[in-house]
Amino acid sequence: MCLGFPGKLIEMDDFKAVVDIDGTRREVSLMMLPDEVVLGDYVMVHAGFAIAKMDPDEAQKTLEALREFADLLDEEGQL
Amino acid sequence: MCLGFPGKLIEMDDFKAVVDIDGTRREVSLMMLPDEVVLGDYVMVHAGFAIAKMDPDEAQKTLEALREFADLLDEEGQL
Amino acid sequence: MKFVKDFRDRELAEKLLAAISREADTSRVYRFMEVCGSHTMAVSRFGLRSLLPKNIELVSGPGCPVCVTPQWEIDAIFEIASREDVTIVTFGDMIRVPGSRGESLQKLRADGADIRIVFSPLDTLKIAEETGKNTVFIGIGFETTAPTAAALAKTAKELGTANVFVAPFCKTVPEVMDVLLADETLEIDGFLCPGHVSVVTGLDIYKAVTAQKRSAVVTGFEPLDILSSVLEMVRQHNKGEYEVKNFYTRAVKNEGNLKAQALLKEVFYQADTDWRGLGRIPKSGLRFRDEYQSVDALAKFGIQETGVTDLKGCKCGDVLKGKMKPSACPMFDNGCTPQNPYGPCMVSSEGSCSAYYKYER
Amino acid sequence: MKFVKDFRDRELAEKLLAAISREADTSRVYRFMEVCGSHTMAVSRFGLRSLLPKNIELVSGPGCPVCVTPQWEIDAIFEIASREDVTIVTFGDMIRVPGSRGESLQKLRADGADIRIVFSPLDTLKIAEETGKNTVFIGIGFETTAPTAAALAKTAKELGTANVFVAPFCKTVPEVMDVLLADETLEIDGFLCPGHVSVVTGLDIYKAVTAQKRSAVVTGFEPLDILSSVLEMVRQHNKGEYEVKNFYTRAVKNEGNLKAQALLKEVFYQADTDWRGLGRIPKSGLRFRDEYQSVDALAKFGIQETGVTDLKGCKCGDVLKGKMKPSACPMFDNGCTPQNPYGPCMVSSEGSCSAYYKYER
Amino acid sequence: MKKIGLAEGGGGSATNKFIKELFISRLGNDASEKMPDAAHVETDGRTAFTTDGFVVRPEFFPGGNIGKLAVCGTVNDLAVSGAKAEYLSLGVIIPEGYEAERLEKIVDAIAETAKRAGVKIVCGDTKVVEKGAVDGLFINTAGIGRVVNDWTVFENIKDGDAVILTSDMARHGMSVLLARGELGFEGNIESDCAPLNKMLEALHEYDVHFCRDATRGGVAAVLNEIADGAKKGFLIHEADLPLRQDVGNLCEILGFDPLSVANEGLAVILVSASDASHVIEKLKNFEEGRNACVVGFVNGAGRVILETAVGGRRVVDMPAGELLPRIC
Amino acid sequence: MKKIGLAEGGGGSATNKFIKELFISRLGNDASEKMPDAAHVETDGRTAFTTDGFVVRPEFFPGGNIGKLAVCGTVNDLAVSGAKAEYLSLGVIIPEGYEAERLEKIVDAIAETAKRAGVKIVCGDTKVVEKGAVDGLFINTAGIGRVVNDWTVFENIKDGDAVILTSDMARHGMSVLLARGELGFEGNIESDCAPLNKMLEALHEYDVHFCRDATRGGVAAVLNEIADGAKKGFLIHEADLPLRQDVGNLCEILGFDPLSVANEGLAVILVSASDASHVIEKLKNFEEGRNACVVGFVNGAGRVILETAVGGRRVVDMPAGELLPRIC
Ligand code: SF4
Ligand code: SF4
Ligand SMILES: [Mg+2]
Ligand SMILES: [Mg+2]
Ligand SMILES: [Mg+2]
Ligand SMILES: [Mg+2]
Ligand SMILES: [Mg+2]
Ligand SMILES: [Mg+2]
Ligand SMILES: [Mg+2]
Ligand SMILES: [Mg+2]
Ligand SMILES: [Mg+2]
Ligand SMILES: [Mg+2]
Repeated sequence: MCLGFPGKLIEMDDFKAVVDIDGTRREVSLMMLPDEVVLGDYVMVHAGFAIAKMDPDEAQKTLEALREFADLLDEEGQL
Repeated sequence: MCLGFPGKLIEMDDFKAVVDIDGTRREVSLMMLPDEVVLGDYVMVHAGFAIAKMDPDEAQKTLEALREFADLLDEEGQL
Repeated sequence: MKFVKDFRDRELAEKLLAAISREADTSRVYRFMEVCGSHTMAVSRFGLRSLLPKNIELVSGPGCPVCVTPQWEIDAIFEIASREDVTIVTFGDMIRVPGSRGESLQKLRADGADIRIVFSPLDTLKIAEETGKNTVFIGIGFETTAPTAAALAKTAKELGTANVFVAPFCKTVPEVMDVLLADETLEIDGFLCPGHVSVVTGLDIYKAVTAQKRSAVVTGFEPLDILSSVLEMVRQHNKGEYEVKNFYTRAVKNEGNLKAQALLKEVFYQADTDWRGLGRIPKSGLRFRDEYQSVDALAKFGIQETGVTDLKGCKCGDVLKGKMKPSACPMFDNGCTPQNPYGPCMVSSEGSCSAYYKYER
Repeated sequence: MKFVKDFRDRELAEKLLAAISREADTSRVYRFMEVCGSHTMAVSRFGLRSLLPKNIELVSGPGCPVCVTPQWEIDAIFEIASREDVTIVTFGDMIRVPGSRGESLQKLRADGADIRIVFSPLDTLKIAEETGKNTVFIGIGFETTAPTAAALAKTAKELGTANVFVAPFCKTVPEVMDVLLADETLEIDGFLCPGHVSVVTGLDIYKAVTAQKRSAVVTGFEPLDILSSVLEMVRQHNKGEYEVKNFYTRAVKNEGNLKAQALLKEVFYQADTDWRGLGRIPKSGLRFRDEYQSVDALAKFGIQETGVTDLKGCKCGDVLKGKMKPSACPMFDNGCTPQNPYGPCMVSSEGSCSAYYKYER
Repeated sequence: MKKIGLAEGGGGSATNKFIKELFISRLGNDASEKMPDAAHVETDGRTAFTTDGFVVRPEFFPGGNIGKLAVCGTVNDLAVSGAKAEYLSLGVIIPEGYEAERLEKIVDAIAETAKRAGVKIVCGDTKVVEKGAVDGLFINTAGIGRVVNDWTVFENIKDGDAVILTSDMARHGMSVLLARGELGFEGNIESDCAPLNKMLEALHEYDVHFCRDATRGGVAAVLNEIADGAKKGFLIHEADLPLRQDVGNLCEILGFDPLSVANEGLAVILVSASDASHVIEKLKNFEEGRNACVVGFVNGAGRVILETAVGGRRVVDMPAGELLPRIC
Repeated sequence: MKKIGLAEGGGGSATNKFIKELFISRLGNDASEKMPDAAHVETDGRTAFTTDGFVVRPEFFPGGNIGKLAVCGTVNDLAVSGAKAEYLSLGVIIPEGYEAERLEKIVDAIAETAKRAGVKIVCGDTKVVEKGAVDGLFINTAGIGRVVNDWTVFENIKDGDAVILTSDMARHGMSVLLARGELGFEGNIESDCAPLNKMLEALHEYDVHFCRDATRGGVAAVLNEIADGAKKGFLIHEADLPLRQDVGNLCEILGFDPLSVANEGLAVILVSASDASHVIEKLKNFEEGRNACVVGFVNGAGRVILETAVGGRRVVDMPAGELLPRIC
């Protein structure tokens, strides 16, 4: 449906930005991005548009939940 | 100045003709040709135009004159 | 890639799989649908199907835009592409899609049609300027991609560019989900809901699912996203409690992307449209509002809707509804292969049939 | 070829040569000019110079159209050729002619200019129809070729073709002969008069020659034509009796080709024009009459006569007047070769310098 | 700015001058200097013979150009077949109007790469074609060399053989994709384009069962060709696949499988599992082999199976043709 | 009407299928069937190696097509160098959208000509390039063969050596010119395109001093190359030059010197005057040599001199490049 990738904002004006993905760069349009962003933020890019600001805290929370769940499994000795 | 070649008329209408040169053919324009011609006649072709009807009698006369002249030289023993 | 690598952790994946195995009731079958083709691709690419217990079936849904685009729209694209004065701009996905007479953009290009593959719809503007020809962007996709086509249309209109057009063939997810849910023969227990569509739409559109006692988990495209979502769905079913969950909070907000939603509303209206295999679905397609006539490829090239005339023998409809596995189609690997696709599900590399062919055959 | 083969008879040629040797007065030098470049080529190609007695010199005259076209006309052609919307149609002869900055149609073509080589000016019409671009035929030549350019102009005008133009750079023989004859330093005893120009003009134009006690023999391009004409000129000089002779009666009539003459008059008027090396010669060029403005490339592209600015160091002027042998030019084979011509006499393969380079060096 | 014209292709003095000044002066050697119709060289016993055409656009890309590629491609085809690359032919098709300086740079790269590979370019041909007939340079090279061992025999492949990749994957294809600029990405990916012959010649002390370079179609194509030809299967481990992070990311963004992307300095080598570590050690002595590693093993089945990073399994199929960037 | 697409060049299954079905099935032999990176063939001692690119337009012309030409050109270059032509490589560059049937005809011609010449096509390469990158097919062949004698040594040429042309001149160039149709002429001139190797191999019993085929630039180019390389001169007799009447006429009409027009089945052979008649006799045993004749002799001067039909003498210079039809 929609391939996307998280790119780091490394250049920006009001309408467009350049994102970096570990050394590869592309211009993206910001016209559809609802969130405030600053250089260094990550955005989800689809078809040349930033469609969402990526939320590192949420990513962290999700991962931590997974890890806690795994630890729980370990403790329960269920693996 | 002006390369030309004698081509034999093998097809013809009022404006253009096809000439044959020992098996090679080309369309030529007749719009500049002042002479009456029939199929089988030879025309001098320059840049795609028939510019003159070739006169076989004159060619013959010229050659005969040359040959007579040569015979004369032979007779005179001057060669 | 940041936000990606961590979600491919093998150890965590194995633990999730163990939990799924343990929690799944071996006396029953769980059938979950990946609504989104990119989920189908991810499942295949990471070999997740081979890891899941046999009684958990993942079936591919209607989320490959190329797959659900009806034949007449595809033929219309080819007709436009065949015009001398036209440049077609498209995503790579469309290149091999076969038309009703075996043609494709790939073949038309070989015949001389001017066809450009882009990463972004906005790239159309530069191409149009360079060629000076009528430049037609093929707008396919769902709510994630549709705003990017809308953005192109809006920009072209504002710039007053005279030679940029958009073919408005985008579709919307809620309406097709409604159709699936309305089908009483549909045996789907839950839906892996499309992460990037949800970035735009938000979560409300999935309420109808849980109302029907089916699970709905919005999630990302990495193994941990998918596996944790499967586990969640197994649990919901085991408990008999259904709730829309957002497992992709790093990207998806509850309300979605309001700016993108507004853009869609500004440029498009919801029209009844045809879906390959699913028929005509009310209000399921995005067509240009009157104000956008000047960039509408349908208006420019006088394209008439000719209705659904699907490919004979192709079981895409059943495949898309999750009623049939691709390998059960009589043409699968037998007149229909990724190299020589007969039906569109075999064309897009995320099409159900293609994914099955490549990774599961 | 009929009308050709017989005139290459080796035995007869040898007899003519013997007669020339015998009749030529060894105490004096006979200098005859081939007015026509095709005569120069024929002399070279058949190696006739190597067969004639040393005291009979054949010098090349102004009859290579490429050679006498002034620099500004050549530069004007290149300027037109460099335009994006133009196709240049030309005889092969023009392709290597160097401009004042070293460019040539060959180089412009390599840079992307659309340049077509044709056998007939009329071929321009088909090319213009195919490309749709402004299609400019480069009209160079003398009275033989000028009517063919006139025919193209007339046909294009009558057809109402909007994109066919002719650059009117043709020249006329009588006027340049007058200039040569008026030069008191000119040491030419007789003229081999151009056979095919004479087909059009007839014989009257050579009266001025014999009036000056120089011989004038109109002749063809085969060895026997040329050798018999040389013999005739030797004889006229030995006798001191000068008379215009037609040794090309198989093609040339006394009055010439009246139809072609009429065509020339209808389309062109005689204008003062510039000759490379010879300067401006009154009424020596053919420019379009007002009725032909619509096909006149000079009008279409606003070409201005910029006057004679000849190539520094090139002795073409003296070569053309028969005052200097090509090999006497300091640049000959020293910065000027057929592969890399500096002056135009080296460009056309019938140019005096090129012919010398290829066959006599 | 000097440009090549049709005269340079006409077969006369302009052609000879052009060939002598632009090519022979850079590539010349005893066999080619007098421009004979055919070069005469010394060979002995079995000879390897191969050819490839090079049409890459753009002609210059990070890590190389079409000239370097033309030497590497043919040298590598000789080397992976088990031969010592010795002599190359060079055919160049040039559009009228091509910049001489650009051509010189390409011929310089050819000369430099041939020198690095230790091969001689002993015969050649140039054709200049009319403007519009072609959009740039095409190069063909053919090569001959002495067969040391035959590494092309499917029958030598045994179950349990280790699969070695001599380099990380997909750099050439992604470098050229970036250089084309069409998709709007910029990056720092250099092609892996390199002559592998010196490195591969060092392996003749081992019992190499099979070798092939993974060019068009990538590693996936080579493995499938072998599976098809040898009626064998492979189990490959995704976690072991050498792949630079930026290269892998770009593949992912565009929806490419890096296994299907072209390389120009990567050979797939099959050796017995017991020889694998020695071979790897040897490969790592060479700059071109510093990322060499074992990525999997031959097994009896007829398919190429990938164990993914999370432990799942999937089929790696023969790439179907042109790689198409996906968005959906 | 089937057309070739980019997928056929992508290096995956479509490419393999295309190569197997269109090429290998027509050209196949032991060395090529398994499509190894390089073919391994038997050679012995000195080997001749040559390459040529073929870009002729139109691709089909009376007497042949680009495929036939591609085999003849390389086979002849091997043969005139004094070698026995044995193996050929085949590189084809195909524009996207090319008609499969047309390609099949060309490959059929390649197969047929290779068979006639007794050579094997043991390795090949195809590239499909984007529509618009090229206006038709380009072919490259390289060839190897066993050196029997070295006929490329300028030093072997002696004053007094007879100059033999194995065929009448200028047919290929004029045939293609007619086939292009651009100048509006029609005619019945067939290219002389033919493999000369069988005929030339029969000459190894004689002491051939030098041999070269007169392709681009014609006989004039070859004689001037020899004059230049050997520091010798030639006296050639126009009256003895083999030239078909229609070919000669067309040259004359367009202002070409037939000595400068391309041939594809004509070799220039230098032998001692005493061997000349035997060599001619041998050549006349072959269809391709039925018009063979002595046209002149080597002398000490450094130029190529033509004695014209009327007994005059002129220099035959190196052709300057592209042949341009003249009108004036
Ligand atoms: S296998 Fe092919 S024909 Fe069958 S459903 Fe899939 S796409 Fe349609
Ligand atoms: S040799 Fe060259 S520079 Fe000298 S007169 Fe002739 S054309 Fe001019
Ligand atoms: Mg999505
Ligand atoms: Mg004349
Ligand atoms: Mg040769
Ligand atoms: Mg190869
Ligand atoms: Mg290769
Ligand atoms: Mg060659
Ligand atoms: Mg290879
Ligand atoms: Mg060769
Ligand atoms: Mg050759
Ligand atoms: Mg190859």
